Amino acid sequence: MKGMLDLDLEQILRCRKAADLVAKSVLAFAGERTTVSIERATLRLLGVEGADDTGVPLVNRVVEKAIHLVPGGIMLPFAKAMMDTGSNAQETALAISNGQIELCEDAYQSKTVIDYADHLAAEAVARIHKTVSTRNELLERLGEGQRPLLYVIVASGNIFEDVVSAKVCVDAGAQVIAVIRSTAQSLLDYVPEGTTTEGYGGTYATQANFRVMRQALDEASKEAGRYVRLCNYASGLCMPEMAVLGAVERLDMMLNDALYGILFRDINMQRTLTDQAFSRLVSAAGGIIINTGEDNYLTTADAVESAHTVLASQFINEALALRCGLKPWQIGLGHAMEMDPDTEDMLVLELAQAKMAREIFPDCPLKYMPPTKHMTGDIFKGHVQDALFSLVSVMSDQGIHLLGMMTEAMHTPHIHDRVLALQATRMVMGAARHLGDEISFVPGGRIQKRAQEVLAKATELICSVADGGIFNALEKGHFADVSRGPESGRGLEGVYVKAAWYSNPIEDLLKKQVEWRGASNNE
Amino acid sequence: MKGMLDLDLEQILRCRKAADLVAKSVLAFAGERTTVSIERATLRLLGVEGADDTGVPLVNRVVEKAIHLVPGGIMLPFAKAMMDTGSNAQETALAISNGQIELCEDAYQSKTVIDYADHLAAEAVARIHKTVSTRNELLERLGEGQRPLLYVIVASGNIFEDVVSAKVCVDAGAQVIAVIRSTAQSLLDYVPEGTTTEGYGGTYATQANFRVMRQALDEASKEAGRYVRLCNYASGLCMPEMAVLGAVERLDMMLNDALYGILFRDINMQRTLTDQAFSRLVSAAGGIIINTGEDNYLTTADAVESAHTVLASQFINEALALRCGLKPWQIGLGHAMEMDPDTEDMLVLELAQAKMAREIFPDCPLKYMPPTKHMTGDIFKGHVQDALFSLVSVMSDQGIHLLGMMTEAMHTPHIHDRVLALQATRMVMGAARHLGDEISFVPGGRIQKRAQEVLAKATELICSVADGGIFNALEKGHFADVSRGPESGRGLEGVYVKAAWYSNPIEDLLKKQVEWRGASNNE
Amino acid sequence: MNSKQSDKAKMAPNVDPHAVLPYGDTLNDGLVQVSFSLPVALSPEATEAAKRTCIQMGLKEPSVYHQADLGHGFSYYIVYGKLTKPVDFARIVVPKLQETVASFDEINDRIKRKLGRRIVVIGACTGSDAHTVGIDAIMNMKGYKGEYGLERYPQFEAHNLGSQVPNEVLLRRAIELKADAILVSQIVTQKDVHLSNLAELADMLEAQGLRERVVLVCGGPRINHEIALELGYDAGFGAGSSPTQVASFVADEVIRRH
Amino acid sequence: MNSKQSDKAKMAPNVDPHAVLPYGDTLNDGLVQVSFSLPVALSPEATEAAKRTCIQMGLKEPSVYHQADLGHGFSYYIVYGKLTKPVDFARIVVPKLQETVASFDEINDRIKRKLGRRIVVIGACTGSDAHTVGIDAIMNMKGYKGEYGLERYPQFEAHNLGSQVPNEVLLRRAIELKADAILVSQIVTQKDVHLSNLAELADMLEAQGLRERVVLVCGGPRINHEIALELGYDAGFGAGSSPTQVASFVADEVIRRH
Ligand code: B12
Ligand code: B12
Ligand SMILES: Cc1ncc(COP(=O)(O)O)c(C=O)c1O
Ligand SMILES: Cc1ncc(COP(=O)(O)O)c(C=O)c1O
Repeated sequence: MKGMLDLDLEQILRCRKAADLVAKSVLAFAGERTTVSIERATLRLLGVEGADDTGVPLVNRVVEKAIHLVPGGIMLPFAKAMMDTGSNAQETALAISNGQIELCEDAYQSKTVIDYADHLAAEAVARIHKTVSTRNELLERLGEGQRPLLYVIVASGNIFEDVVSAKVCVDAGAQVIAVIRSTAQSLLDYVPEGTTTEGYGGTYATQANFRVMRQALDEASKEAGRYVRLCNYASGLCMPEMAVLGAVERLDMMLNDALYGILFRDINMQRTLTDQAFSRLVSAAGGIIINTGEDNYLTTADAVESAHTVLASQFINEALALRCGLKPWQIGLGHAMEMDPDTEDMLVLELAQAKMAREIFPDCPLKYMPPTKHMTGDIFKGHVQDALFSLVSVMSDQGIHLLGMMTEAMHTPHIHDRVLALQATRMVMGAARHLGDEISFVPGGRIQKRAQEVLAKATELICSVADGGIFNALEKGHFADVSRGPESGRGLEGVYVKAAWYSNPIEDLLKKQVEWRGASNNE
Repeated sequence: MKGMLDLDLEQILRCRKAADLVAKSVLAFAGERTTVSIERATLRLLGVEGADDTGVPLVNRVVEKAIHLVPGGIMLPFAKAMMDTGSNAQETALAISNGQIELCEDAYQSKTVIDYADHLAAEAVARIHKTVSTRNELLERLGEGQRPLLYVIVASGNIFEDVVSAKVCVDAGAQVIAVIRSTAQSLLDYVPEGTTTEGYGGTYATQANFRVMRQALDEASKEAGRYVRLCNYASGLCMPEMAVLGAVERLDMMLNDALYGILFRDINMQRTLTDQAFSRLVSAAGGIIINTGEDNYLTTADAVESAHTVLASQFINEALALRCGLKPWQIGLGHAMEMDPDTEDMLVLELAQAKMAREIFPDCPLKYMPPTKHMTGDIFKGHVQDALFSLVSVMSDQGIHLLGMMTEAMHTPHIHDRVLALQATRMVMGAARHLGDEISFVPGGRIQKRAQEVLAKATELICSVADGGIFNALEKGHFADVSRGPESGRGLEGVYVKAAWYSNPIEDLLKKQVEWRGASNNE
Repeated sequence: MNSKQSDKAKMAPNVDPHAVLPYGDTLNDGLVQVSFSLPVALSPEATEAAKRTCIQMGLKEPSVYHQADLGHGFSYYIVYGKLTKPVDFARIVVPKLQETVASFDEINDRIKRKLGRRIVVIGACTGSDAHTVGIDAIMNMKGYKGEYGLERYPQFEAHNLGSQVPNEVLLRRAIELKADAILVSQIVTQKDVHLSNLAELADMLEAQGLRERVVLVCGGPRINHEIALELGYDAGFGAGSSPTQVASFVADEVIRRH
Repeated sequence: MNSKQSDKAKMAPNVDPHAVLPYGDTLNDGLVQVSFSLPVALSPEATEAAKRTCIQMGLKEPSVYHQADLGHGFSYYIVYGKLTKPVDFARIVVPKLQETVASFDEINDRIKRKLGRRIVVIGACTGSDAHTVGIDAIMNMKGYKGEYGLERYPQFEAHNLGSQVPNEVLLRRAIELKADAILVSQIVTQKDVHLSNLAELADMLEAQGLRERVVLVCGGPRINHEIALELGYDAGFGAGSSPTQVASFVADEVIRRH
């Protein structure tokens, strides 16, 4: 179908093919590796929780103690230990952590261990499935309201204050609550434990905090008569573990994008691309919508000049997601309205781009991000910038709408900042509900031309990435005007090339259940 | 040319014909009458200024003393007195006011008096022409910036504070400064004198205040490098005098609409329709843009249901203006965005209507009024309502844009309220500068249908007004949901049926100079 | 003005009712947003003056997040700061209309039963005020937000004099009509013109010896019950008031006095 | 943040420099806009509490123009009131960077002439802060708002370590490179984390005995020169700072110390 923008369908096809090549080689690379976090995530899937008395999570203790076993995968040795001691995963992990037992290599060849591990894998996967069916029931029963889903963040640092804020937001119409993480958490190579009441620029993501907020939102959902989604981050050095915690604690949405970590957190690309493959597999099974981070590129690069880098990256993220088994409805590709609002015809250009993303990825929800970079201390101006954003969003039929805050340039939002934002957004979206249906774009005009131009430049870029490979593209600074080398950044020490006998039955089972198309390098 | 809205051109023609019938009969009615204010205005055109020691304006004193001469017109007797005493208009008025001389009836037949009066008339008209050419020179030299003209009000009650505010506004981009009048002024049957520093909800309109502000804006124009227009009100019981003061003090724009006075100030319709004919004649000669008040209807009537009453009234005001000699570029027809912002598709409906007005009156500047009725104490919400208004305005190519204030529901604006409004408006208009050019409306869609429906209802209404006459329509409450009888309201006592010998040489001369089509009842 | 009113008792978790402070994102953080202009041009000293202005207001650590020169010797500021002086919420007592708002039918019924005749009500927007939408909302047939106005009540004889009615005229008509209640609307409030207008009417009524007999009610966006009492009125109705609220009060009060 | 700065002297007509008050539409009306939430549900008492909160701030006649229940025991208010306590503007003195901002060419020229060698500058966004846009604006080739960054200056040897740099690493590299100046960026300010980060670096430098030798500069949207001095820095640059401002200061200061 020819869309409103008269885009070149052949070009789009070319982009998809190139992106798929990129994704294939990334997944081939990842398939040959595992990471400490993937192994810890596997333990978490088996049910290991909590920390020792020094605050170090048990899963970290276990993996540290058995670091030599990482290339072969932790699961079989761990399963063997469980069998041997007749204890459950938690007890086993404790025992290992205490030094009471040690994991050993001889598990890999044992048929009984493998069978037992398969059984544990089935249980783990069943646990994920249970959250999926709970969510589906709730969604069925309650619905979740009109699109775009209104998404707001809470971030006081204190999970209990966050709960209060979240409930206030739900009353005001929020459909997704995201708990932003504390500034440094993505660089931690462990997941903190317990509920937390202190954070900087966000609240720590912990399993306990997930539970607290999930329960609060379930209550709020009931009161509001609509299912409210919970969002957090499967990113940073613990990306795979976060994905697991999300899946088991019934989070509904997770920001998940290795490219973001590479470019904006200086996380090593080998590490996080490997982690991401596992994470997306888990999220695919968990029915989680992932959100990617292309929107962020426009905070460091110019939004007018670099619009095509966002599109190119979306193609790549789409391909990576599809190959990991995510369905299009689970792929919330990030984009953003980040042009200087004083740019003449800013709204014309943004509308073109937003509509373009919509036409190119018709089955993805798309996560549309509000102005951030050009927000200032002038809250009145900012509130209008956000209103224009809401307008473009509803006119271009976005799926997930992250609410802009007039106080963006100052602080993580105050309680009424969110309410005012929700009220304004709902007003604008209501007022313009069918505006998008009532207009068409002048053929060959500024809007069509802008979209066509961005697509053309994206095609060029993505073909060059397909040629040179993603590592090369990242080194060249093609995205976000940031350059990163394959050996640079944090976490490389946690990457291991898999041994020939590497085994991870949970991963294998998950791959069977979703349409995984990543492992094979000779497709 | 078929517009974007696919309006029925035949219907528009029918409206124009009906409106012209209405206008013709109004002007025939007015042509048979004069009012105390018309006579006072005539004296002002002769150069009479100032007040006596009790504060009563000289022109009022003169007309009171010679009230028996009003049916014949004050000018010939006054001219005779000038001739007899050999003094100028001001001295003559003083002498009359002091009781030193009395005006008498024998002037009407005197050829010398008539000749002298014609000479005085020529001088008076020349005075008006001089302001016109000064304005034209300034406009030529400085320009006045992009359309829509950004129009803001000042209204502190104190003309000197208003000057400060006005200059701040000009810095922030204002192109028109309107000084709002104190609450009760329109009900005064005289024009206060001198500069004023106290007012309620506005600043008194006085000749001295006009001068102070005109001078301030001339300075500001020079600094800004663009001509800044000054606006005030030719309305209320002194409508004709205000029009004269506007013309001689080089105001550029005046709110002028008898219907407004009738409906919202309870001014008698016979009085103000008669006054209006004279006022528009003066404004036509003075190169003044008049603004009409249909926008106000939507503050008392529902904006969705009564949109057609605005359109019907615009047709009538257009016809009345054209017949009084105003050129289309001088006719700022009022309309407004007054729907409840929480109405679904409010923006769709408003865009339809704004565009409709634009297509139907392509050569009139149109005065577009911001949300007022549904503004609340929530300044953040209000700021967004105003932003949507700016968007519709620029998308639909309006001519005069009255800035909405976030504090509309509270107070006449504070100094920064206007600056914030100007900044937001300029941002929105810049961002959407060519948006209107880039879209077309879906044939048969909500936008086209809304415009067509409003036009159809307006056609019906205006045809019924043409049948029954305007007095009847006003009595029936067709406009603004307000009903007024022909004998009710203030100021009827100041209306006089003209005697057969009525004479007003200035009026006659002005009529010759503009394309006046009002007097003749047998056209 | 959102008038969804919850009961006084309800508070956020862990609040000390004797020491309530503004809330930003953490209990007792005291965060407040402030904006204003200063009549001085923007300069580092002006920014400092803006901060000190906030310190005068008892705000700790004022952050000037936005500042702009407005030209001609003015500058504008948006500041956030932390208020440290709490309010003793538990001790606040507010005079309230005691009415229980009855429905259209209940009110008519009550008047019929307890008074046995129609209540004569006269209303106007007084002085030079021409804002009739408010008084119309309360009195006109079509009413407001889905509720009928007093004219539609069979048990009210309602006279709406409209706008710009001098106090003298209102009083004269009230006497002529033997009004049980006078409803006054005042919308324009600049320089507190509404207060003097309202006070004048109350005085005139008193002077006529009618104050006891006539229920005197005022309304408008800047009116509240407390102000009304201070001005010598029996009740005051603010923004968002509804016809039934007014009808309930007037009916009960007229009945009470008979 | 509009940084059009006029000179201190400029004032609106008739202002008393010893008693400056906020300006709404009339000199000395003292009008201020305030908004905040209270951790109590909306009720007449809560509205009264909002008023009293404003009275605590020294605002006369606070008008609550908007109030909304936020649910869960919170309510929100928009209030206008009149401040009566003026600020003595004439007596305000603000510490300022004494630099006269020179141009790209002037600065290079000055360094060449007066120092005779390149100035080594090292910059980073420290701690867990990953916001590089600010430091990049000052240091990177492409610069900011049309001005080149330090890397483009032939007379600067600029090293930008990027984001999330621990203070230890920054200090170590500064010693290795014999840096003349250290530029630190801090953007995340929640719970005042920037202040402790910056203070720590100053202390470490002092402990190393390098404080005299190295010009220490910080920047970020919540930094200003005054805060920087308090923290033991030589200069602080706030929102909207430009590369030439920084280059000017650093060049002059390094030259001065040699
Ligand atoms: C509509 C309107 C007009 C219309 C009025 C039409 C009409 N026939 O009423 C027109 C266009 C004519 C107009 C003109 C002017 N207006 Co006007 N207008 C408004 C506006 C936009 C809405 C008012 C309204 O209708 N509200 C809706 C009604 C339902 O609410 P309400 O009045 O509060 O009434 C409710 C309650 O208060 C209560 N209530 C009210 N009265 C009573 C009485 C009783 C007995 C009871 C029980 C209850 C009650 O119940 C009602 C229902 O809940 C306001 C701005 C705003 N958004 O508030 C400005 C506003 C009121 N106007 C204002 C001004 C200054 C003027 C002018 C003086 C401007 C000028 N200089 O020309 C003129 C002159 C009017 C005059 N002589 O009084 C200012 C007043 C500033 C101030 N605080 O003093 C305002 C606030 C706008 C502004 N920011 O400048 N206006
Ligand atoms: C861009 C951005 C990001 C980007 C950063 C990309 C990058 N590589 O820099 C991304 C998307 C990665 C990001 C992430 C986060 N961000 Co951020 N981000 C912003 C944003 C939108 C703009 C900042 C910016 O680039 N400004 C433009 C530059 C040019 O201005 P500047 O930094 O002030 O720099 C100027 C001056 O200050 C000065 N200057 C600055 N540094 C220096 C140094 C020296 C030596 C000198 C002389 C001068 C100088 O000169 C510069 C030029 O004039 C702001 C909101 C806003 N609009 O301000 C939020 C904001 C800073 N981020 C915030 C937060 C909380 C985060 C996160 C922690 C959120 C989370 N939990 O995930 C993360 C984590 C980041 C981390 N670990 O630090 C908060 C901080 C709240 C607070 N006050 O503490 C803000 C204010 C948003 C908000 N309201 O919540 N962010
Ligand atoms: C895709 C993506 N991942 C992660 C993050 C940040 O989270 P963290 O640094 O806590 O991983 C962001 C922030 O906006 C993001 O967009
Ligand atoms: C057309 C028109 N005339 C007059 C006025 C009000 O002015 P006054 O009552 O001072 O005549 C308005 C107010 O908005 C108006 O729209």
